[in-house]
Amino acid sequence: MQEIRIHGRGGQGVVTLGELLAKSAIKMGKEAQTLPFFGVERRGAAVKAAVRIDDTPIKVRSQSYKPDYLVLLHENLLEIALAGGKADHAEIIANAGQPLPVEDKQWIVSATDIAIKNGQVVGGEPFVNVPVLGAICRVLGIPFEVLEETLGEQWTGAKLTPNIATAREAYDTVREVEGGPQHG
Amino acid sequence: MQEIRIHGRGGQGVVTLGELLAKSAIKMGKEAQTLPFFGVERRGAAVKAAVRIDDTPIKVRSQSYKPDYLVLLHENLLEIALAGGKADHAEIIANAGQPLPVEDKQWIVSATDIAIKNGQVVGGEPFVNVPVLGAICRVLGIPFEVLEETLGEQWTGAKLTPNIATAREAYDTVREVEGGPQHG
Amino acid sequence: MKIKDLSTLEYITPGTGACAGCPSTIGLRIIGKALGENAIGFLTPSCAVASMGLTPQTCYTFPALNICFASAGASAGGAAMALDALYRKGKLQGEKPVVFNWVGDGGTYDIGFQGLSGSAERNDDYIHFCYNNEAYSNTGNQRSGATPQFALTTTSPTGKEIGQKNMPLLMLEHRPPYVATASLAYPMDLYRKVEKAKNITGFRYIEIHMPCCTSWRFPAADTIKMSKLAVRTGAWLLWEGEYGKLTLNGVTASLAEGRRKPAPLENYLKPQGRFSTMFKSPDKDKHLAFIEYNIHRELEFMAGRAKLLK
Amino acid sequence: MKIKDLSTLEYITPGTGACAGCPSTIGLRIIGKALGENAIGFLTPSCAVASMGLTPQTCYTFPALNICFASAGASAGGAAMALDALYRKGKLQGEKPVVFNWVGDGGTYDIGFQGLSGSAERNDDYIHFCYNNEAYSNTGNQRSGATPQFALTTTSPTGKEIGQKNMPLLMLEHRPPYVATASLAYPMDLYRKVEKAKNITGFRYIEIHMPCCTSWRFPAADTIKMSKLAVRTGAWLLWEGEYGKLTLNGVTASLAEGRRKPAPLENYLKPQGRFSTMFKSPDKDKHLAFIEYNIHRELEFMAGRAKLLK
Amino acid sequence: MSKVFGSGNTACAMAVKDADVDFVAAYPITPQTAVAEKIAAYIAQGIMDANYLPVESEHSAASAIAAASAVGARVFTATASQGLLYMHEILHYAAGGRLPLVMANVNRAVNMPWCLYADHQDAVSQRDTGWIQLFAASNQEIYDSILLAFKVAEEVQIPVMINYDGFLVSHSMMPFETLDENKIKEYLPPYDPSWRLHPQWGGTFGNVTFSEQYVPYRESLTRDVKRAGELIIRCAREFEELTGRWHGGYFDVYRPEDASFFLLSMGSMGKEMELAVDLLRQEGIPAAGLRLRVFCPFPKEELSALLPTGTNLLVFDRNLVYGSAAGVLLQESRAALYDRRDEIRIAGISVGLGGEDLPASLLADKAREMIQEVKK
Amino acid sequence: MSKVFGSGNTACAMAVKDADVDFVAAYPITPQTAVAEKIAAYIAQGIMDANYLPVESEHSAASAIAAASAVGARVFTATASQGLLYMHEILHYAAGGRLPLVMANVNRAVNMPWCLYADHQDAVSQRDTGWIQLFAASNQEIYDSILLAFKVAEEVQIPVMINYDGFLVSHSMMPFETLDENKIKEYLPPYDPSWRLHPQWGGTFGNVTFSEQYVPYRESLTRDVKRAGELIIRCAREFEELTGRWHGGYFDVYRPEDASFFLLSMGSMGKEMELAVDLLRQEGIPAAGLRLRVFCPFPKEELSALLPTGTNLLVFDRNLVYGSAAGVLLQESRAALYDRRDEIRIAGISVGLGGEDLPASLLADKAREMIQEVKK
Amino acid sequence: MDKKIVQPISRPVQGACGVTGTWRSQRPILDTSLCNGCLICWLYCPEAAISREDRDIDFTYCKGCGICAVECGKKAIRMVKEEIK
Amino acid sequence: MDKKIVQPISRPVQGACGVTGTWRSQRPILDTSLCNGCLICWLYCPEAAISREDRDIDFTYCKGCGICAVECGKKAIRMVKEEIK
Ligand SMILES: Cc1ncc(C[n+]2csc(CCOP(=O)(O)OP(=O)(O)O)c2C)c(N)n1
Ligand SMILES: Cc1ncc(C[n+]2csc(CCOP(=O)(O)OP(=O)(O)O)c2C)c(N)n1
Ligand code: SF4
Ligand code: SF4
Ligand code: SF4
Ligand code: SF4
Ligand code: SF4
Ligand code: SF4
Ligand SMILES: [Mg+2]
Ligand SMILES: [Mg+2]
Repeated sequence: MQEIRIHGRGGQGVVTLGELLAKSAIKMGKEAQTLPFFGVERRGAAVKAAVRIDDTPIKVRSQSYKPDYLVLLHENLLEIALAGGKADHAEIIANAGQPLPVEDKQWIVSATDIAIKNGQVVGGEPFVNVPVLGAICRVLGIPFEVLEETLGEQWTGAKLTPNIATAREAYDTVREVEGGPQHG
Repeated sequence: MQEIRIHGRGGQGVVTLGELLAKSAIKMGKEAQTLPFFGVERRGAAVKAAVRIDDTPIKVRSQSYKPDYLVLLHENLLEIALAGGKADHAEIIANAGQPLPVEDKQWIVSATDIAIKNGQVVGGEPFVNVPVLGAICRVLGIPFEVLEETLGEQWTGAKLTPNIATAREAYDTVREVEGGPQHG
Repeated sequence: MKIKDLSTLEYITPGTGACAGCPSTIGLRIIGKALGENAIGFLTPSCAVASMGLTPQTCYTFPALNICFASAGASAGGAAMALDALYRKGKLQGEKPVVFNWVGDGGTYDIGFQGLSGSAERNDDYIHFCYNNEAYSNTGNQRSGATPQFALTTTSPTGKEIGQKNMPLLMLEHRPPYVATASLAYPMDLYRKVEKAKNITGFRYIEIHMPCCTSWRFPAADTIKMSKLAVRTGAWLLWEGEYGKLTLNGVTASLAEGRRKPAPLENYLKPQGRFSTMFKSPDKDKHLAFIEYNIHRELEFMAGRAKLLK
Repeated sequence: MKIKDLSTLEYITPGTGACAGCPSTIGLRIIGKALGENAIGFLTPSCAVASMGLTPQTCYTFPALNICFASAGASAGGAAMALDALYRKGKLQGEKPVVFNWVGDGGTYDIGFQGLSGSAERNDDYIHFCYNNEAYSNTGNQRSGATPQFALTTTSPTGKEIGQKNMPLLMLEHRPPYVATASLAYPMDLYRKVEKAKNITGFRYIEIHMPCCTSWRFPAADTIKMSKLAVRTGAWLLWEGEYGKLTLNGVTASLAEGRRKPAPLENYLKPQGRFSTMFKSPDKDKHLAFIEYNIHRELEFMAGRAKLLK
Repeated sequence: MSKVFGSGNTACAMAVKDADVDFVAAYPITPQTAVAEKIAAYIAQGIMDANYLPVESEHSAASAIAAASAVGARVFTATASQGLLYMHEILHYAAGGRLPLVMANVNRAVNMPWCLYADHQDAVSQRDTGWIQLFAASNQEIYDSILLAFKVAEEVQIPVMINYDGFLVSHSMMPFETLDENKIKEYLPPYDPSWRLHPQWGGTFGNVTFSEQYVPYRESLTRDVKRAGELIIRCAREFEELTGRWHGGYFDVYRPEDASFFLLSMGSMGKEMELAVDLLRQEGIPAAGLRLRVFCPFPKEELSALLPTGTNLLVFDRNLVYGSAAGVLLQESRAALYDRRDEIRIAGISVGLGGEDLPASLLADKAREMIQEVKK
Repeated sequence: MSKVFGSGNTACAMAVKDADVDFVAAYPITPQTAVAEKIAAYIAQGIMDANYLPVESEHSAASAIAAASAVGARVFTATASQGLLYMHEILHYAAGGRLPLVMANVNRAVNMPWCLYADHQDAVSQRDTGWIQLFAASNQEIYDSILLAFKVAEEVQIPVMINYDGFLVSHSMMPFETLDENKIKEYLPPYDPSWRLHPQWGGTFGNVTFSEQYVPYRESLTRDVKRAGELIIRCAREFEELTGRWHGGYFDVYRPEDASFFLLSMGSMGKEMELAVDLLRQEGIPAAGLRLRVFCPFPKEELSALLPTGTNLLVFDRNLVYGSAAGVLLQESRAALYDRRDEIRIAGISVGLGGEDLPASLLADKAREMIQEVKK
Repeated sequence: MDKKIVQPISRPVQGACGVTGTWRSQRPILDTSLCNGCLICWLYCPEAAISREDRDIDFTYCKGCGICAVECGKKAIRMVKEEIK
Repeated sequence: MDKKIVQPISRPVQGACGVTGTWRSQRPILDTSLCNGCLICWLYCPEAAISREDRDIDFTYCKGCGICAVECGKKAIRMVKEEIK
């Protein structure tokens, strides 16, 4: 089983990200489950959700303590995310411009820039969840066509195009990096 | 244990009658209990209550099926009263001008006349419960002084006098009679 | 329309459990003639339920459900909406029945108010009848939100400190399709209002004043007489309103316009045992004057209110 | 009284759980300055509770009890009466605290209405604040009795079919000692009303209009701007009433007297995402005109109502 | 101490008056109404110094006294049947909030259909709310239990419900003795809560929790409910010392000597059961009566301790566990006695629903049937 | 039949849509809200032909659907926690009145203090109301159970509550399959009540009774609650024949082969328990899982039948019987198994209150502790 | 499964609450010669005990409230003390 | 019996719901030279994050709602994009 825990802030579409990731996995013949965020989601407050992907029906109903992947919709959520626990072997996938100051295996993508570049900004907030989803799919080995199909079920027409564009760009540009310098 | 079941109509003061009887018994060093009427007491509708008198604390909490005395606030309640059951040896004490058409041992008193004569009428309804109480006390061997004391706790001054008068008159005039002719 | 033209349909059968002289059964008989056979009723715990007979017997001829005390608004609203769905979907055929509540002042002013207010806001499709005997009569005369000031009840043993709420006005200010007050003393006015309400869709409220000989303590024979006095003194006002537009009716209109002098208040209050303490009080005159003042103030207010929202 | 003269007392501490731009915490801050330190509050489930912190931490500095959703009227009424007994019997000494509710429109218009109506009828001794954000915001924006017509909520997904109930008017018609409406846009008017209410005994009701950026969908920065527009368009009316005597205040009075022209309604409604469907509808103009007509009708009505019961 | 002849409802109202209650909120319902009426009358007569709120529903009655308790007042309400059911949300609330409400519940059947007469379905369906529940069978026991209820509730800060059967006890008049003011003062100290909703105490009450915060409150509640059971016994003993009056501990036990059939029941039936025991003993059947006085917390260990090895428990329930032919006491008893190594046979039935009258002869008949059953 | 990936609340709402429900009344409460919202949306979109009443409280939601059911409509509501408690009076009413309401209850802790997360105190404290209660642990099971609930409720005319854990299931997205309209028609016939509140049927409903009249209604109710249990199994079998989908009968039994420790639980915990069983089996502990699906009527005989002589029952309760350290399932199990001649040892604990997370490792730890206990 | 569900349904009958004529302590007596057939008494009888056709009173159920006597504008009904039934 | 009852009482603290400054995506910047001290911003800040004395903003808790900037009649506060904290 693969367990992915996503950290973001209220308004960033964390739950939708989890849903789209799970749907993409299902399209690949997998079983999947998303775990909810517990609490009242205020814009700007830290929120999280988890996704589980497996080959057989998923029985787990408890929370995610040792995810295989930690996803950050913004690099400044690193501390909160680590505090929530992870597997020793966990990899981090982050919306970040530069390596995170931890030793874990990590993948970064400039999702904010990608969103802004593609005009995916509402009320001053760039839509980073779709590009980050693109990055996750790449890391998990989900073919882009599958992701494209998922996105096509969620949005249509003029709304779909920029989402595919940002997902694509992130899919293509996410890169594995060495852990950055640790803070004192 | 002595069990007395009283039958009357809503508005006639059946519950008060039971209470005053029980209190009089208690004054004689007895234990006593009244049993409530079950239901909504509409003026004119048939109602009933029971009194239990004993030498030791009373444990019975069930209804009165085989009372030792059946009391009727009006002779026209005979049928209803009999339908409610009574002990084989039961005696009947009734507000009636003439013997009741049953074979049971019976006591009658003209409580209505007594009430009217003493001006104990409100809204066209003569207060027959106090004279009937007088009759019961006589039959049960409760001295009139005891009853007088009970009445004195219930009413005072101008309200008390006619009540004592009607009770007294009934106490003195209640008489045992032979069962009257049976209806076809 | 005259009394002679009224339908022979009876909502009750003789041999009810109500007190002799009960206004509730009279009210049911009159509204039944207007509502007709294709109606279903909801009843909350009250004299109307306590006196309808022991299962499996009933003295009511209309189909009725005995519901919980706080449920009138939601239950009637739900039933009406469900019937609408059943007829629309073809699961029931024919003419959709009229839904109505027959509920006391306790079930209307107090424990049932929330549901009714919700219904009025949503414009649920039924007629709520409040039969207002100004007390919890069934449980033996406790104070309700409809009990008038100074009236004795077992929970206002020295007389109620404060006046009743003006429930019909509150319903009117919800601005539903129809709100009316009525009196047994003016049966054809009541009948007309029920007929009118019956032909309107949405939330309708009709409150009928119900002098109750038992709780108020007056002779049973005077039930209708007390009803009349309530209207003629101005203690009970007759009016109707649609979407908040108010019209005073009959005697009330005459009183408001000064075409008629109110009947002396004492005639109405004195025979009621529930005011005996007030009448014995050294402040009797002050209290009477205060009641009179309030009646006058309210009448004037309603007359003014009738000029708004034309 | 000027802003500068307001007390430094704060009912909240920084770091609340409310959305950025939340009107509720602003409201609490203002009323706190008027109520002062000797007050106890009752809170029903709502944003105000969800955002006050996890036990054992709170961002509210006043003593408060979180009660059940339908309980506001009875709980505050009971507490006030109990305090009265405790001080009378000498079980507590000093000055009796002021009792108040801080309750949303859901807890006021809907599930809490009955308790409040009962309190008003009995004249229970507390101040009920309704912070009216016109929706069940805490559960994610469902319709309430205060949601205006055409507004989208998750339970009125095509726009609410029917307008809100006029809750402040309904409370006024209970004729309690004090009823007022207020707006965050006129903080000193709000402050004055709270101070006034504080010095009255009996049932007092103050409803504060609370544009909620999250449920209404407008930028958080515009909370006060929307408050102002609501008053200036006439969509929200400012007034106060004592024992049913009504006085229009400030901008509302000017609008009613024609001394001021209402602000264009679109300025108020257009920025609110909850009206997006209406603005996209082919009937947009009809709907807007209808809202405008209703605003006008209500303003006229309230102006007329203010002339009654002088 | 004065001797009174009055109804169960009167006994209840007088105890409330004598307990120096500060605040009462109540709503009328048959057969409780007289309690609300009498308290209103005492206050009007000036013989009781309390405030009374004539609320518009039972949900409000419970909400009002819960809030009044939070500000530190001694509070009371009374209800029955539908009224109790309508309070259910607040019952949970008050127990969770550790508010020592005291309530009389005059047991009455629940609808549908409407029925005004005694059964225990109303009370037993509150068994999972965290309230302490006592059942009284005589007017004296009602009076004494109300005083005890305040003492227990306030010491452990858990609400207490005193149950007694509608009409059978509530409307039946019996003699009872009250307690003098000074003795009551000795027995029942003023309520001194650990916290009050008041500016002097400060703080907000009942904020949102995650399980980390929530669980400790539940754990302390369930622990203290258990403690409350022990406290009831201690307080009953104290009361006995003070007055000589004793109605039993967890159980009122009747003729346990050499008994092999223990007839378990609650409420008025439990008193009548003594007559049934007498009838059975006359026939040579070694019967005993166990009238349960403390329904919540259910006295598991104490029940077990009362039953010698090889005896039989016959349970009479005035309620139903739906899906079975018996009720809650049977279920609780079977659960309680599961761990007995030696065998105790148990049989149970549901009787007396909707006020079905239960004379001793009928109870004895039912006992005989159950004896056949357990002998099988 | 179409495959959906959605939350438990979505599964619930879709089943209601597919079941040809006529009338819905609901009031929002976390974590149920999405059910109310989605049904409102389906109706607005025209994909569901029903009327929806957005009531002002849960007492009203229940009152509205009860009346709607009386006129013959197929009805539904959903709630949670405080909402369920607030309906308590109407729950009794509907069961007594034999009105086949169907309700989803999204399990959440009850106050005080406030807590939004899963536990079963809300549902278990309704066990004495006469409702049938099912517990579902997956979104597929929710969808399927809602269809089954209508079939059972309407056939036996007793209301049915479907429970599932707040957030853990209500907000967790999982794949599930819906059922085609024609198959649903085959499975679920139109509601054909024995009586309707309607002029065509006539009569008044629920008049006052004395015990003579009252008792027969109670007796038939308790009998039919029992029948309903059997009916659930029959209907689940029928559903399996139609769809191949089977979630278990009274219990969902996991790895019972040669088991000597049976781990009993309800709701989402019961699914996670399978992983705990796997963990224990890996250690050589012969554990099995019993996920209770039918809480009311509690399947006494069936539980007994599942437990061979000499085995042990370990009960995990997500609720409390106050005064004890465990909950209702332990109590019901002990009561149910009292008559077993051979010995079954039982232990129980209360866990997961207020949403306390219950990973398999923790469940296995608790199981090991209980195994020590029963071995003593 | 047999679909017979026991529900508390009541059917209308005369005398659902008994022979309420026994409640009477006063008895209305109609003087047909004074009656103008206005039907006020019929409309107001709380027991529906007065015949619409001929104002005949059903003494099986008439409770003797006296409303008919008070309301009859023609004074065609008077109340007399009820003799033993 | 020990009288310690465990009750869910909460005490006021700053940051009861966390360091809400992290929620901010925009940051209010005060230009003191433009400020006339009218205190509108102080009164309207939903977080009580503006000092009454000097309008100093407590960025630990300011959520960046922007109300202060909109309501300041002097335009003494402007919102800028929040840089990484
Ligand atoms: C929840 C609940 N509370 C209380 C009662 C008791 N009760 C039954 S009838 C009644 C009074 C009804 O008063 P109202 O509605 O005015 O009708 P009336 O008795 O005056 O006809 C009361 C309090 C009840 N049945 N249910
Ligand atoms: C009895 C009950 N029903 C439902 C809820 C769920 N609930 C909690 S807050 C809320 C909405 C509150 O709305 P409102 O009073 O307007 O306050 P707001 O959320 O808008 O601040 C609801 C429905 C509850 N807590 N209790
Ligand atoms: S108490 Fe009043 S309303 Fe009730 S039955 Fe008697 S007369 Fe009618
Ligand atoms: S939803 Fe509205 S009322 Fe609730 S916290 Fe957010 S802004 Fe405030
Ligand atoms: S009211 Fe008088 S006149 Fe009119 S029909 Fe009756 S008896 Fe005849
Ligand atoms: S006395 Fe009353 S009950 Fe009898 S006929 Fe006249 S109105 Fe009817
Ligand atoms: S609102 Fe503007 S001018 Fe007024 S105090 Fe604040 S910053 Fe200064
Ligand atoms: S941006 Fe908002 S929270 Fe920050 S200081 Fe300004 S008003 Fe306060
Ligand atoms: Mg009434
Ligand atoms: Mg709101």
